[in-house]
Amino acid sequence: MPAPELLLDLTLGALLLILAVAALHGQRLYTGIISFIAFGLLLALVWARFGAPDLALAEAVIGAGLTGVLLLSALGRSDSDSEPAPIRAPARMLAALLLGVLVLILLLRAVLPLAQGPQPLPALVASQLEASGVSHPVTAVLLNFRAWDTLLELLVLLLAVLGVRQLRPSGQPQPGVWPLLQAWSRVLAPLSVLTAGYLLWRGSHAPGGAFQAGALLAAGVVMLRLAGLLPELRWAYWPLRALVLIGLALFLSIAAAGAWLGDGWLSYPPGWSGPLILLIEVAATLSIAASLSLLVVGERKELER
Amino acid sequence: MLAWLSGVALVAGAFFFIAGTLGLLRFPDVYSRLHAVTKADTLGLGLVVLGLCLRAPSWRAGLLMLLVWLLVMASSTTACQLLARYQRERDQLAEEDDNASP
Amino acid sequence: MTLALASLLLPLGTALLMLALRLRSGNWVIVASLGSLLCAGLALNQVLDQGLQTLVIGGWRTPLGIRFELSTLTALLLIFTAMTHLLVAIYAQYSRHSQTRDTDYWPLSSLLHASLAALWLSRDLFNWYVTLELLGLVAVAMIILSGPKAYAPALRYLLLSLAASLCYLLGVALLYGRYGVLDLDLLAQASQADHSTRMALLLMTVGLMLKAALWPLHLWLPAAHSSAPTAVSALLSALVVKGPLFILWLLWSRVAPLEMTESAGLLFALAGIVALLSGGWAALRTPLLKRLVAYSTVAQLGYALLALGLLLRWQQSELSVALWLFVLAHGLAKVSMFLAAGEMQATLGSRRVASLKGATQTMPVAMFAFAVAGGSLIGLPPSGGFVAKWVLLQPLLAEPIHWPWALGVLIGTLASAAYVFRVVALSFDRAEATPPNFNPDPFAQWLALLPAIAVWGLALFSQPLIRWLTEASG
Amino acid sequence: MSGTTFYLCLGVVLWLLGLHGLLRLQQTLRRIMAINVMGSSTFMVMVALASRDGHNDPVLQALVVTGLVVAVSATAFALRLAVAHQPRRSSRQSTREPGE
Repeated sequence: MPAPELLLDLTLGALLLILAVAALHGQRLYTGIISFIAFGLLLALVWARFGAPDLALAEAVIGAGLTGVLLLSALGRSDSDSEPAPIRAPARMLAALLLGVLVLILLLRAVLPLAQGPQPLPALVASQLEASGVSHPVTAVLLNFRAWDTLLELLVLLLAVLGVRQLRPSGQPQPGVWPLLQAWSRVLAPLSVLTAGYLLWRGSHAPGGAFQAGALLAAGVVMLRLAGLLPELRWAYWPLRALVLIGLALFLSIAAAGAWLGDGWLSYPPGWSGPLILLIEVAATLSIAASLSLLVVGERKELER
Repeated sequence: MLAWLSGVALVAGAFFFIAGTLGLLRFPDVYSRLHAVTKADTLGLGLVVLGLCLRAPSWRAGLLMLLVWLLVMASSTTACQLLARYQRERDQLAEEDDNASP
Repeated sequence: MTLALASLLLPLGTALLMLALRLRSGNWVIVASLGSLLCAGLALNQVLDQGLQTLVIGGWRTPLGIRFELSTLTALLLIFTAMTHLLVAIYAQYSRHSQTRDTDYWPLSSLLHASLAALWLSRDLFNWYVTLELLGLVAVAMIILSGPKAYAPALRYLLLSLAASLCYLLGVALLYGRYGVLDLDLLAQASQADHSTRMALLLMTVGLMLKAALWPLHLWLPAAHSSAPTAVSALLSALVVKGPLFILWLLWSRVAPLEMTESAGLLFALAGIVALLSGGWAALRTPLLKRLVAYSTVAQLGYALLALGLLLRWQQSELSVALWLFVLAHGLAKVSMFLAAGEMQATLGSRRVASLKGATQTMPVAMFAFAVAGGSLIGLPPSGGFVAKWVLLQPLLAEPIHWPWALGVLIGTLASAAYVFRVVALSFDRAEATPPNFNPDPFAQWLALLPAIAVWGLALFSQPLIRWLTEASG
Repeated sequence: MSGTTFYLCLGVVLWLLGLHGLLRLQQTLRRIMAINVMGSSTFMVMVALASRDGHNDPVLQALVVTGLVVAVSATAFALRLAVAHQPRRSSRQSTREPGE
């Protein structure tokens, strides 16, 4: 292993540790949240360093972007910035430390042998990639080999939206809108649509895909909404509901059609897998974008039943 | 020669980044912190992009980096202005409170 | 297999349809549950005819794809899930006191149904992680239907459930790193007793025990289950905690290497006994009715844990029959108890146990349902609970060395008898009966009685049931 | 020490840090962040495992993408629930109200 890479790893690792400690134990909650966002960004760097650009993209949009926005808005709406002082009994701290070290040793003993282990799946994926209809292996796993996971994942997203819908309103007034923000979001929103489309299209043969594209679109929608350029996102508005549900509905109908008319549950007819996967991805992108936007900027007033 | 130039630009960029971060940590109030962060970081990023452009394998990569720089510059300007305005509103509210309470 | 899939798809499709068209009538869910029940019954029939069935999703064989497996046990669990949903849906639609009117209860309960069906069918470790998350999210969303007072327990439940999922996920990652596969059967063939496997199983067990509220990780359950609307409490106690238990059972009885099961079995069995005692004690002491029923869930899960522990310790497959009989009997009895408790609580206008004074007079049917279901929890013959306990006790009584375990079961029985009789005895005190706030709703009370009768009917049905379960675990 | 081993260890350490935070911290937002740190470190272990012996394992990377979506949905729900759970206004808000 060449030295510069090790140096990079060590620096990244140290920074991640410091930021995680700062996020959890920093003096002020605000500082903690900012550290957490920086933690997410660095994590994206780590994924990129590991040659996982799909993850790096997703992490940067989600970990640093959407989660950060949610955390900050939660901070703005919540009560206090100060932490109730935790109990610092020395005996307890010592016991916790000992226990922590013990668990750490056990975990390390379990994890370290894994640096060499059997890996039958990558070769298998590579050999079946031809038949999957896409040429990017991660997309092939997500939407063909393990498509059932992805279908359920869309269901998880839908459930989160439904869960948020049950909450009573917290009555936060919309902050004032400034012209500069409006002007800048007018520039950024089309850019986010363009980039999302590019990511989606690219997903079939290179890193990118439905989730990253959807998250990016959602970021655009959230910004437009905050700038006051979009009307309230109401659940009662049927196109919005349709957008939230379309990914799941399309995925399910293709799966069911396969089960009753074709070769089996979730199997695509031969030769059709490429176009079908693209179709599912487009629908999923729209659903993910709509759901994430609802999760972030959906007030109860907007989610009126 | 080109490698030297790009090295100098990269080092200078890193220097401005560090200076900006120090300012963020050490300056007393929000306005001066914003000032430090946005100005120094924009300049720092510009220098880093310049340094990398000089090393870029193709025109396309260099152009993309320039685009990134432009985008970051514009959004950091917007963000800075939003933060400053928000802080001013808060300050005004606090002043009103101070006037009202005694 | 197609039938089992239909049993999964019907509620899922109904939920999507209801969300898209904003339908508010529970009749849709009742029809869907009925259809799903029918499909699950036919699926059971098919399994009995043709034996175990598997489906590789998308046509990709197992290390690459995900596998569904339909065994007799899976089919029974599908039937059980659909039946419970049907009963609770009828209650929620037609009871005057159901707090779920004009809410998103209907799509959510259908999604719960679908998530459970997906969990029962799947045999893939990572897919289970996603279904576990689904269960956790849908449970929390349903708890907060009862309004802001439920937010605190719901939030606590959500955070613990997330942490538990991450424990489980780390365990999955370790197993994948060690063996390179995610399918249950492939892991079962490959697994060896080394550090990585041990730690992975430990992490997954902690996560699953937290999600299934098995002692000592049960502390979130009473508050969360008792603050939910009545229909939701019934579903949560009867079904949701059983999902992680199913995974735990499969993991330990199939994947765990023999060297590890013996000591782990002892720990599970001891935890089961402690759960019986501490849950029973807490149920005896609590002043609130629904909390009493929730604590009784903690105690009754102790039986399942005990059966699992002894199964692992002695490698006797009859004990897994006992485990699943307990789960089925407890599920039905708990639906009945929660519905009866909710009905009495709403009619008498108080959440306290003390308000049940004289309930045999004011609400005889609901009280009868409570007592009948309680009888099954205690294990009075000839109820489903009795059959389960009988199957559990047989190997315990066979050899004198095992008698201490039988003593544990006996003490647990006494504890459950104590808390059931605490309620029943109070309700016979007709001297100063608590006057009801409203007219009692007779139909809802009869509905609450229905699962209680079903659990006693389970005993009549016990012979084929035991045979099928033996086939499934053999 | 190779990169994989390093990040495996780092992931385990971060996971414990998150767990400790979850058990010890009081504020809801901090606990949610602690859970997210746990999640990220689990993903780190998975990604480190994915890049053993030089080549990338697309299955593990796909699992992490799915896990990330699940984690973000749950986090968003938890954050909204946390906000709804404590609806009292900050001091700034309460000083504004009398003036209106």
